[in-house]
Amino acid sequence: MRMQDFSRDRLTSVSPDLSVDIAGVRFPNPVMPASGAYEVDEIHDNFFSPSELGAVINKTIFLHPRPGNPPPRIWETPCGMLNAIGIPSDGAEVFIRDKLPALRRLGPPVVVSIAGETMEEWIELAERIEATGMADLLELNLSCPNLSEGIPWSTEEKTLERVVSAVVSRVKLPVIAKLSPVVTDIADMARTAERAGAAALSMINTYKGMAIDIKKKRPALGNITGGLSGPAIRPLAVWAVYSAHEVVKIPIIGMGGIDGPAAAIEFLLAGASAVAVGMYNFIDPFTMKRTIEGIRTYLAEEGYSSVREIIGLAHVK
Amino acid sequence: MRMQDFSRDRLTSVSPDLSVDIAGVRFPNPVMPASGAYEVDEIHDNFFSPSELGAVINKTIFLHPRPGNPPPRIWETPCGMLNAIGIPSDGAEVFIRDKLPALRRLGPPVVVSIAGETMEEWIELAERIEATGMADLLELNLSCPNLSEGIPWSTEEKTLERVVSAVVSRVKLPVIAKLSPVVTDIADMARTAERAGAAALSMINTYKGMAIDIKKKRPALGNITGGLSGPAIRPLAVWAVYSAHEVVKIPIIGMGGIDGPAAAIEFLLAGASAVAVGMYNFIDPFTMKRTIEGIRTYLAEEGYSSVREIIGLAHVK
Amino acid sequence: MAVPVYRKATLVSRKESPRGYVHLVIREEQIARTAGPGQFVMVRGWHTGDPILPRPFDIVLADPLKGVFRLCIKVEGKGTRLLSTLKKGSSLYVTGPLGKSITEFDSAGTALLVRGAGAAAVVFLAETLSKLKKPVYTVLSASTKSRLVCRALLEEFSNDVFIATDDGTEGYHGNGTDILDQLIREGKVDTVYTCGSHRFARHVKALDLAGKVKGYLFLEGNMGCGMGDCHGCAVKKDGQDGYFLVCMDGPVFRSRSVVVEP
Amino acid sequence: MAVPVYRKATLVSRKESPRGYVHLVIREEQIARTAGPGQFVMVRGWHTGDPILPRPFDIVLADPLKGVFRLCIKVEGKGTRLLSTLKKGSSLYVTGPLGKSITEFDSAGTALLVRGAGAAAVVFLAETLSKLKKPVYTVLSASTKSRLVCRALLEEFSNDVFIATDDGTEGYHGNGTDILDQLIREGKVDTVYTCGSHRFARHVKALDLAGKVKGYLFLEGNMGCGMGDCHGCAVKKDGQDGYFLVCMDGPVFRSRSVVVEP
Ligand SMILES: Cc1cc2nc3c(=O)[nH]c(=O)nc-3n(C[C@H](O)[C@H](O)[C@H](O)COP(=O)(O)OP(=O)(O)OC[C@H]3O[C@@H](n4cnc5c(N)ncnc54)[C@H](O)[C@@H]3O)c2cc1C
Ligand SMILES: Cc1cc2nc3c(=O)[nH]c(=O)nc-3n(C[C@H](O)[C@H](O)[C@H](O)COP(=O)(O)OP(=O)(O)OC[C@H]3O[C@@H](n4cnc5c(N)ncnc54)[C@H](O)[C@@H]3O)c2cc1C
Ligand SMILES: Cc1cc2nc3c(=O)[nH]c(=O)nc-3n(C[C@H](O)[C@H](O)[C@H](O)COP(=O)(O)O)c2cc1C
Ligand SMILES: Cc1cc2nc3c(=O)[nH]c(=O)nc-3n(C[C@H](O)[C@H](O)[C@H](O)COP(=O)(O)O)c2cc1C
Ligand code: FES
Ligand code: FES
Repeated sequence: MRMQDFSRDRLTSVSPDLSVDIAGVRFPNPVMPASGAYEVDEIHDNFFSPSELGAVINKTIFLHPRPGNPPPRIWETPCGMLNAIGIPSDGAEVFIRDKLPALRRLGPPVVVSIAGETMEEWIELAERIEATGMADLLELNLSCPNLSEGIPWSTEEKTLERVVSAVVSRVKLPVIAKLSPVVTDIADMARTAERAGAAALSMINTYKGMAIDIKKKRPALGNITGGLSGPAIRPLAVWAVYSAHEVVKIPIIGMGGIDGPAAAIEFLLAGASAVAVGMYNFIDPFTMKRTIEGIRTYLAEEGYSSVREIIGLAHVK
Repeated sequence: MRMQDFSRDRLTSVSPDLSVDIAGVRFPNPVMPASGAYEVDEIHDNFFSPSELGAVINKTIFLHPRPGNPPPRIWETPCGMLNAIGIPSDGAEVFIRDKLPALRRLGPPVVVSIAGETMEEWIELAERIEATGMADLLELNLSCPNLSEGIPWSTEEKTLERVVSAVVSRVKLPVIAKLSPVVTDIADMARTAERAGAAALSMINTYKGMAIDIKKKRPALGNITGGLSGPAIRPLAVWAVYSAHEVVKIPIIGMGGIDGPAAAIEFLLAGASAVAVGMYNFIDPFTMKRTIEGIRTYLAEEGYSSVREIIGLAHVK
Repeated sequence: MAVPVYRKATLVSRKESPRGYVHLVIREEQIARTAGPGQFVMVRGWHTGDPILPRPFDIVLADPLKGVFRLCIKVEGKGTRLLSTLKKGSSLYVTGPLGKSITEFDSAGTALLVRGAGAAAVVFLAETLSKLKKPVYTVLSASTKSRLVCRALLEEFSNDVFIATDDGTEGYHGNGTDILDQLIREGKVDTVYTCGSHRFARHVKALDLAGKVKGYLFLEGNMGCGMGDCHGCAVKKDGQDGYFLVCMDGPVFRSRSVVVEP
Repeated sequence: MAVPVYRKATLVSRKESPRGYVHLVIREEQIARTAGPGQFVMVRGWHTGDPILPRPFDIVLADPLKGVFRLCIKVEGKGTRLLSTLKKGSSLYVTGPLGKSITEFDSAGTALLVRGAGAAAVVFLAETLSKLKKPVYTVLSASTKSRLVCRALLEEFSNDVFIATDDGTEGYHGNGTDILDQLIREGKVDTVYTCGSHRFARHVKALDLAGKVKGYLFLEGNMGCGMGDCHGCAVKKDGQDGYFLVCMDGPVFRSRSVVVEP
């Protein structure tokens, strides 16, 4: 009897700690949705409660309402999909009034994803979100490949530095810079964002790609090009995180093709402090829950007492 | 009777012409192997004859022998694979003596893929290949991501311009520049290569990526990073070709994830004048043959008399 | 509203009819119990790969007692080809019921104008209307006699089924819209649902705008998720800026509210 | 040399034994007719996706008359799990026979030192030797009695099978290499083939270098193609620079010619 009690105690004591620290904010576990790929509503609440997540996040909002792109907006590709949604947005006012309070009430830290079309918009939007007092972190989507306004903000070092430091200088909220992988060396961009004052990085947004409908002999997407996401891009995203981890000290939220615990663990070992699930939410709405549970099992089986012990462990010194 | 003869005539006359012109060299059809992913030997000859191909090509050779990278050299990823072969090479002498004559005897145009570790090597190797009189085209592999010597030659405009123009000024053979996609905007690189005198482009080589073996908690490849190929990258490669086709006049050989006729047709519609099959040769050794036949069927069904009619057709003007 | 579930379900039977269309009967009790007319499911009969996304299909009929529902799938590309080769007893992943269920049944007479796989979309509605003893007139169109889909089911639940074939191999030799117009002229129908043909959709919308009927369209669109996550399934609003999402705001739309593609 | 074919083949039977190992009998006449001991096939039981690459497996036995060959697959990861769930009658794509067939059989006595799935690699060789009336001594090792693989087949073709288990549940309680050393001391064997354990490989290589036996290793390696295209399956040469390719130069290597990983 005593033996059994003893072993039960031990089992309890080794149940691993999943919490991580992102820029001073404690995430109860390292798994969150990627912006734009998970809605918080009654439907999703019925699968599992979003309060079980490491953090919650909105689909990127702009200051002013936007309709998004004409269809077709998505197209399946091998182990991935292209999207050219174009970020339809209700604008800041509606978001702050209707959506943000609902996110706030869930429990996990709230990351608010924003994007500006001009430098002034970035600043105004950041300030307005901060003023609500309902956000824990601000994510700057510097990397959407579907905007007709030109190349993403984070594909050019000077522009990246300018927008990050402008926002950082105006708000006290920790700022996450979400980077585009469509660059020659993303580690340079990670370093630039850190230098400009970003408190964390989200890596990566989608890769620019396209498909052609060979029946119609035209680009498959209404917007011609789109962003590639899904398991297809995982090896590229893991490398992006790994290479950034070598040069920055700020925490990284890793994403790109995570479809379950094994993929999430790859990112953690590569140096991500947390991970986000995008496209795979569409395929299996339980992906994030499975991922949290699977990370816990992996840590227990491999004898770790905290997920923090495996962050960056794959780096060859 | 006459009616029948007549219709047979018509059928014959609409059997589509598959030949294309790459820098003044006639390819009997637009399908060739990608460098490093198909060997010409008795084994392969037994599947189908390499003389049926649009062109043949060797695995990139260097001037001097090289052993290649330590294993593991390959790792499977979703709809793709990473490789860090490191281009083992017998060196120019053995290649010219043993392998090149065998390629030459097959019939289709011979593309010789070369790479240099220094500017001098590029030039010496190009001159030695030209001197054999057995090559129709020279492909410069400016883009291998697995060399420890530094970043690929084609990820920096000045370097790319320097090496292409140096080779072009020394040889009469038409030069194909094989570009790396690991850049912010590959269309810039395509333009640079054209300006430097390249007679054609091969697009694209593999994307830099990595995987982590979560059992060993270490990078899965001996070389840490590798190049991603396979259907996973196809949407990125199609975009690369499409965007280059908008800015250059020289022909493009398109590749990246071609697994059969539909994928090949995507590249042709995007602006490639020929296509190359890499990784999929490993999975289905008949891929190139299936692709040639499938392109012919598509053209016939869609009512085209030559494959040249569909090159670049998807461009929205 | 019935909240959707995501479940591993079992294929209990499959049948091809006509050629190129497979009817799958799937056991998943909760979906069978809660589905309503107009709703759909997302189905995946493969693991991650190529194809990777689930595919949307209308629920043809649901049997809450037996715990099964039926799909009718036209074999088109990769995904439907794989689904069509599944054997009895196979597992598939299903999410549903999705989309808004049709809840207004107060029409005096309803016409269902359908073609091809579009016929699958309206069977559930026909059944519901027939249970409510509401008159249902179906115009079932196809290129030729052997391509008529869900004919027996529609005959079971409709007061009348009018066949129209492009080649005249059965029924009216010509356009199904002619029959619809005739039904309207006869005063039999004040409400029309259509699915499966852009031409039909344009025609119904014109009737709707002209105030001759209440017109409804079953819309499609490339879907990633079927539940509002991806914003992929956009359809342009008519008369105002912006887009509806087919999966959340539809899949059935009042015809005058949306832009019908040419 | 037999030139390999790439074919769609049929699974004619499957059996699990012991737990975690499936034996597949596959009908493909040309491979069955031309395969030799030491050769392998690349197998794919899925379409493009995840997994995508074919997987290499040794040919356990080939029956040229019946046109079938047998594999014994340890269920490890994605690919082997999918292969293990294939039902009788399923199609799979096979390329083979691949690699070099063993052609020297002039040893006075041959020992086969194997563990786990490694046992599958040597059955064909044991059969060949037994047909040639050459003495074969098999040392079959496992962690425990219930994990012994291909036991009945090896008993059929060996003069003697010695069992060694780590936990002593059957046979010798300890290391299989002890039994091998004993066989050598007794002068029964001058040639050793080993597969399935790095420890065994190191031991055999040491014996080979010491001039006590001719040692041979069945090597593995991450394979993309199995036929020399990808250069993925490299194994370091011993005593000279560079690499062999397991698929073209092997999979069976003289132990002294290659570097055995620690
Ligand atoms: C709400 C809804 C209900 C539907 N109900 C039915 C039904 O009951 N019976 C039926 O046969 N078909 C129905 N469809 C259409 C069906 O979903 C498509 O035919 C199917 O997705 C094609 O898949 P595929 O892999 O065979 O084709 P592919 O062309 O290989 O598919 C490639 C990609 O394009 C998308 N796609 C291609 N065509 C369509 C299309 N017409 N609609 C949406 N996505 C498409 C696929 O989702 C996939 O991502 C419905 C569609 C929607 C949106
Ligand atoms: C010549 C040869 C003969 C073999 N014969 C047999 C046999 O008869 N029976 C048997 O059970 N196994 C055999 N193996 C090992 C077998 O090929 C691997 O266990 C199998 O590929 C694992 O696939 P998976 O998808 O289950 O594992 P995963 O770990 O999911 O595979 C992931 C990737 O790693 C590669 N990989 C992983 N482990 C190995 C490995 N040990 N060897 C090669 N590639 C690997 C796979 O090819 C794949 O690309 C042989 C290997 C070789 C090279
Ligand atoms: C349909 C879709 C919509 C997206 N919308 C946004 C967005 O609004 N803001 C943003 O920062 N990223 C957006 N992304 C990118 C994802 O957040 C994520 O960075 C990317 O998809 C890679 O992750 P995945 O492979 O898991 O999908 C979107 C991705 C998809 C597939
Ligand atoms: C195993 C392997 C080896 C390769 N070796 C070379 C090489 O030697 N030279 C070269 O230019 N490209 C090499 N490549 C790149 C291919 O030629 C091709 O550009 C790339 O793989 C994309 O095509 P795919 O997706 O069809 O494989 C190699 C690719 C693979 C997978
Ligand atoms: S299908 Fe994803 S939002 Fe409608
Ligand atoms: S497996 Fe490709 S070369 Fe050996």
